Amino acid sequence: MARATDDVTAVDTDVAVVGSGGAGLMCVLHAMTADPGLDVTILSKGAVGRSGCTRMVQGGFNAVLDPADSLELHLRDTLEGGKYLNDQELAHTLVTDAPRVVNELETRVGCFFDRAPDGRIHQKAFAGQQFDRTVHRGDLTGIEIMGRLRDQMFRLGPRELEDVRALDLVRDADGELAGVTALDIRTGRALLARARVVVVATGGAATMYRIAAPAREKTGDGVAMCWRAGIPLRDMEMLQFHPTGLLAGESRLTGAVLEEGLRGAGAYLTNAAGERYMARYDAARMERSTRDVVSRAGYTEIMAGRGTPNGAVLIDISRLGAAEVERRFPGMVERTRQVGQDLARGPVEVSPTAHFHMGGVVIDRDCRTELPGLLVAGEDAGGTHGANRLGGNGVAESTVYGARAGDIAAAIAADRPLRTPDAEQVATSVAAAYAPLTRETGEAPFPVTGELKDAMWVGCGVVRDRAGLEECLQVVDELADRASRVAVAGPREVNFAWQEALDLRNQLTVARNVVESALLRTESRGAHYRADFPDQDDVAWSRYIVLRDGADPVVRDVEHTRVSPEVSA
Amino acid sequence: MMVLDLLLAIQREHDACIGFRFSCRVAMCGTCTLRLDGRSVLACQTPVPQDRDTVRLDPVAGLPVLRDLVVDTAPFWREWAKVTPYLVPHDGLTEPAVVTPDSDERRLIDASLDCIGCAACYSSCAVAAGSRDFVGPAALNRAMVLVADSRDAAAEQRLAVADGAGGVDRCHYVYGCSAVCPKGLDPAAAIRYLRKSRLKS
Amino acid sequence: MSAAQGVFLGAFTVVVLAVVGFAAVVLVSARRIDGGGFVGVALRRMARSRRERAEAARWAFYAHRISGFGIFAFLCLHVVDVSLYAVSPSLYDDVHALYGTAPMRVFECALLVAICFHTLNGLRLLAVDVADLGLTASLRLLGGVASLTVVAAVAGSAVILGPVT
Amino acid sequence: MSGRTLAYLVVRLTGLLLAVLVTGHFAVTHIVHDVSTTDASFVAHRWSSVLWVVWDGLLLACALVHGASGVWVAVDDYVDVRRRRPWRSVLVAVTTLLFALGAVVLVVSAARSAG
Repeated sequence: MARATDDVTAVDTDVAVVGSGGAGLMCVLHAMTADPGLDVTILSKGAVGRSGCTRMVQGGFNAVLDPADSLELHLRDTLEGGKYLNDQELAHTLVTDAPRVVNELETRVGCFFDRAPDGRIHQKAFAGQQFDRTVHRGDLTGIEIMGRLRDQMFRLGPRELEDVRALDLVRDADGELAGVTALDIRTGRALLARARVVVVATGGAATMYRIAAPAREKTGDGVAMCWRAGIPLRDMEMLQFHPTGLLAGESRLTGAVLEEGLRGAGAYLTNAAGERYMARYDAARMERSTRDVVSRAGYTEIMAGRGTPNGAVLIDISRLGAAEVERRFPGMVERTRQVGQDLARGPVEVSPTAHFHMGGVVIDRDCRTELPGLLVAGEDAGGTHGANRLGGNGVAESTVYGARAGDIAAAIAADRPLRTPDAEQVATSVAAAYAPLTRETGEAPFPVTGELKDAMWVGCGVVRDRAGLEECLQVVDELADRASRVAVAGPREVNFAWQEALDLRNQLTVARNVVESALLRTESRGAHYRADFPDQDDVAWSRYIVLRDGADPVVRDVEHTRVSPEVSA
Repeated sequence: MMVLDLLLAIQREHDACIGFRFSCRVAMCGTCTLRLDGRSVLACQTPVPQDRDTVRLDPVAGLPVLRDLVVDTAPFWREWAKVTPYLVPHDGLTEPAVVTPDSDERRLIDASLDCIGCAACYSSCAVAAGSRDFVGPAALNRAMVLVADSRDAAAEQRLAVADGAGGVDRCHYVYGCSAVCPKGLDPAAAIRYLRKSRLKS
Repeated sequence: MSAAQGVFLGAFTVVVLAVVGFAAVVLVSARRIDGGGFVGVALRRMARSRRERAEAARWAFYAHRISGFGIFAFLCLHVVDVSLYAVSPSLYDDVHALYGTAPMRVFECALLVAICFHTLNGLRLLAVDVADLGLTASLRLLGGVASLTVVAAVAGSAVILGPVT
Repeated sequence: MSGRTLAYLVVRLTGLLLAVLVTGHFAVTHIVHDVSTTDASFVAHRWSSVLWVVWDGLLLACALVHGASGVWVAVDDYVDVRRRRPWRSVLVAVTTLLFALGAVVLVVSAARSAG
């Protein structure tokens, strides 16, 4: 075991794509279409094309297709939703590329979206938008997109390293990007992918919360990797909560989203006393208020002890009649019945659930980062959504920026030589990965993960304040210390306890940045709500926070290059 | 409590390195497939039977086991790849095709989309004999979706695979596939459709 | 027992062994590969819920295969024993007398069951193809196949076994 | 039409015919008549009728084709792709031999019964 670090398999490739969700596969598709001779390697921690969250998209894909709609309107909706914290160039790129990408998905990738009665692509209404522009395939849009993208891989034939987790970006002696170290989960062997271009597209880190919606892979690997490589991150405090996550006790189903349509259809939210508490938070719109407001209201009720003994509020749509509920929300009814409740016949316990990380690596509109040769796409990147993401803009971001990353990767790969990574960096990275396995004694990673989730939920959740955040920061640091001493028994082949230990390290890195950034933003904006600074402060805080390893936080003005916010009093 | 929760509890409290896969835990990724008392199911969607003390869990059938419940899905995808599973757009497809929702084409395809590649049908297929060289229900379902698609120009090569040694003739209407599909698809009907298309061509 | 009868019984034993061997191959590979071979578990599953009844179609497949092979194997022997008629009618009578013995009559009942099931189930599979029957309808038909097989087998067996009881 | 599609049709058509031929044959020899009375004279009497000669000839041909096709498919399912050839050869040889034997016997016997 001690010799494990000497034993690193090397793979040389033109483009190494880390992650195989919507952004990752779209990147591969574009890179290999732009240059069929390109050698592209996918490193995927889970099953290729079947891990991550693009797969889990229910709602759909926002794109301007109808002549009556306009790009300006979509941009304005996106910026309004993001409370004007967005990088407007990124948001603008998103809305201008989205129609082209939908067209590509339909005519090249093979997606077959739902049709309107006239035979054209159907677009449905989604919260926060002035036009019905969400393209969808039933309420399983992600499966259609990812299934078809996965099939494109059989046409293109990139090198697929399945069950291979990327560890660290490594540089050569001159400090230039040389590739990425990785670990083959099946064999437990270390791997070094030397690459001309590295694309990071691993998805966000919302799983660091006790109640969370995303897939298990999403442990902030990409963001943590970039952080360790000294790349700046922005908007890390901006983590979106969905208001109605299922609460199912110890079951892993906890956090799974109950769709927004329920509230639209007239569901009531009540606390344990049976009171429709939304009257106290948004009397005009009640349950149909925006995600952030409804999340905050539910969280406040639960934290104030007005929730159920399980720490939940109740959603009740049964007054529509069981048959009607079953007809309109079959998937949701089944989901609740699985956990022993019944949406069609009575109230169901729900709680806000951590959903999406708006923050991430600082990129430009071509996915370039500060480090030449390193591209970041999808949820790993920050800035597109500002302080809040609109439903339907998530999968749009993944595919739009995945495609751009692929184009750019193909364009720049030829000009970048394959470099020899610094041996010491590789050895350090691999040794750190093997550390939990080589330790003789130490606690298991699972309790530490659990405590991190609890700490983040309580201290850096839907409602934050200075005292809570400071305490949370302290806990995160203590947990990081414990995490550096966890030990894992068993073989190195297919050992998921070991993988948990490595996930934990990344989650802690991202968590620390989220808390630190949340402490700095002394106002409330979008998903970030400070009980001690409950108002949005456009004078002091039309600015975004940039964090970088080993440097002090930097606060920069948001440039309103496309649209200026309507000045509010 | 779902089977997945049971596995996670075993991982936390009894055997930290037990091998099993999962990702989304809401029946969309299709990676947690296993056999509960012989039946191929998604661990995340299947309650632990409460009527007895022990249950039997096996890995997906017909695929090489890596460790415990973790299998290598490569053979499944190898078969899948045989049917040209991607759209081969015909010349001139530059705009999304106009297809009304009540057209025969859309109805046929609609019912067969949403495959999550979980391999439950493959696992449950009784043609799963020792020398499995049947392309399998999932792949044929995908083939059917594309054969029926007016945007596609490669129906002939897919029908050739369906008519080949590992094609539709290997199906004996055991209905294992249609019975276990966690998304309610009916691969047996897709196979039947391909048999019919073959007779016409 | 005449020499010809001895040869026939030897060949008959080979046929029975072949069928048993084939059945073993089918069931072992079922158990090894798709989990359908767990008899007790399968029965419990079929009793548990409607959806699990689809498991019956799997067992119908195994039964169809084994019965078909059994009939084919017996056919091979039967063609030869009937051919004795062309060689010498008395030799045919000598061997054929065995068919009237009680043990052979029991075998003939088994053959009847196999023929009934294989025929009816075969017609069911044909109906699936011709009429595009789905899982539910085909399972309903399978119920009919099973009941008809039982009725025909009981009635037929009574006739076949009548002379010896 | 490919050979495989043809085989698919043949199995189903012979199956349909056999549903009548086999059950008819079994009913006559075991149900209508007791099996102990189906001796050489019974056979002689039967094969003096053209209907039964045709019936048994069809039965022989259909049963062998249908049965051999079924076993052929079973070989595909249970034998590894590299080891199928010898099994198939045996299958084809046995079936052909039996068909030849049965056909000769039928013709010879029918001629004898008629003569």
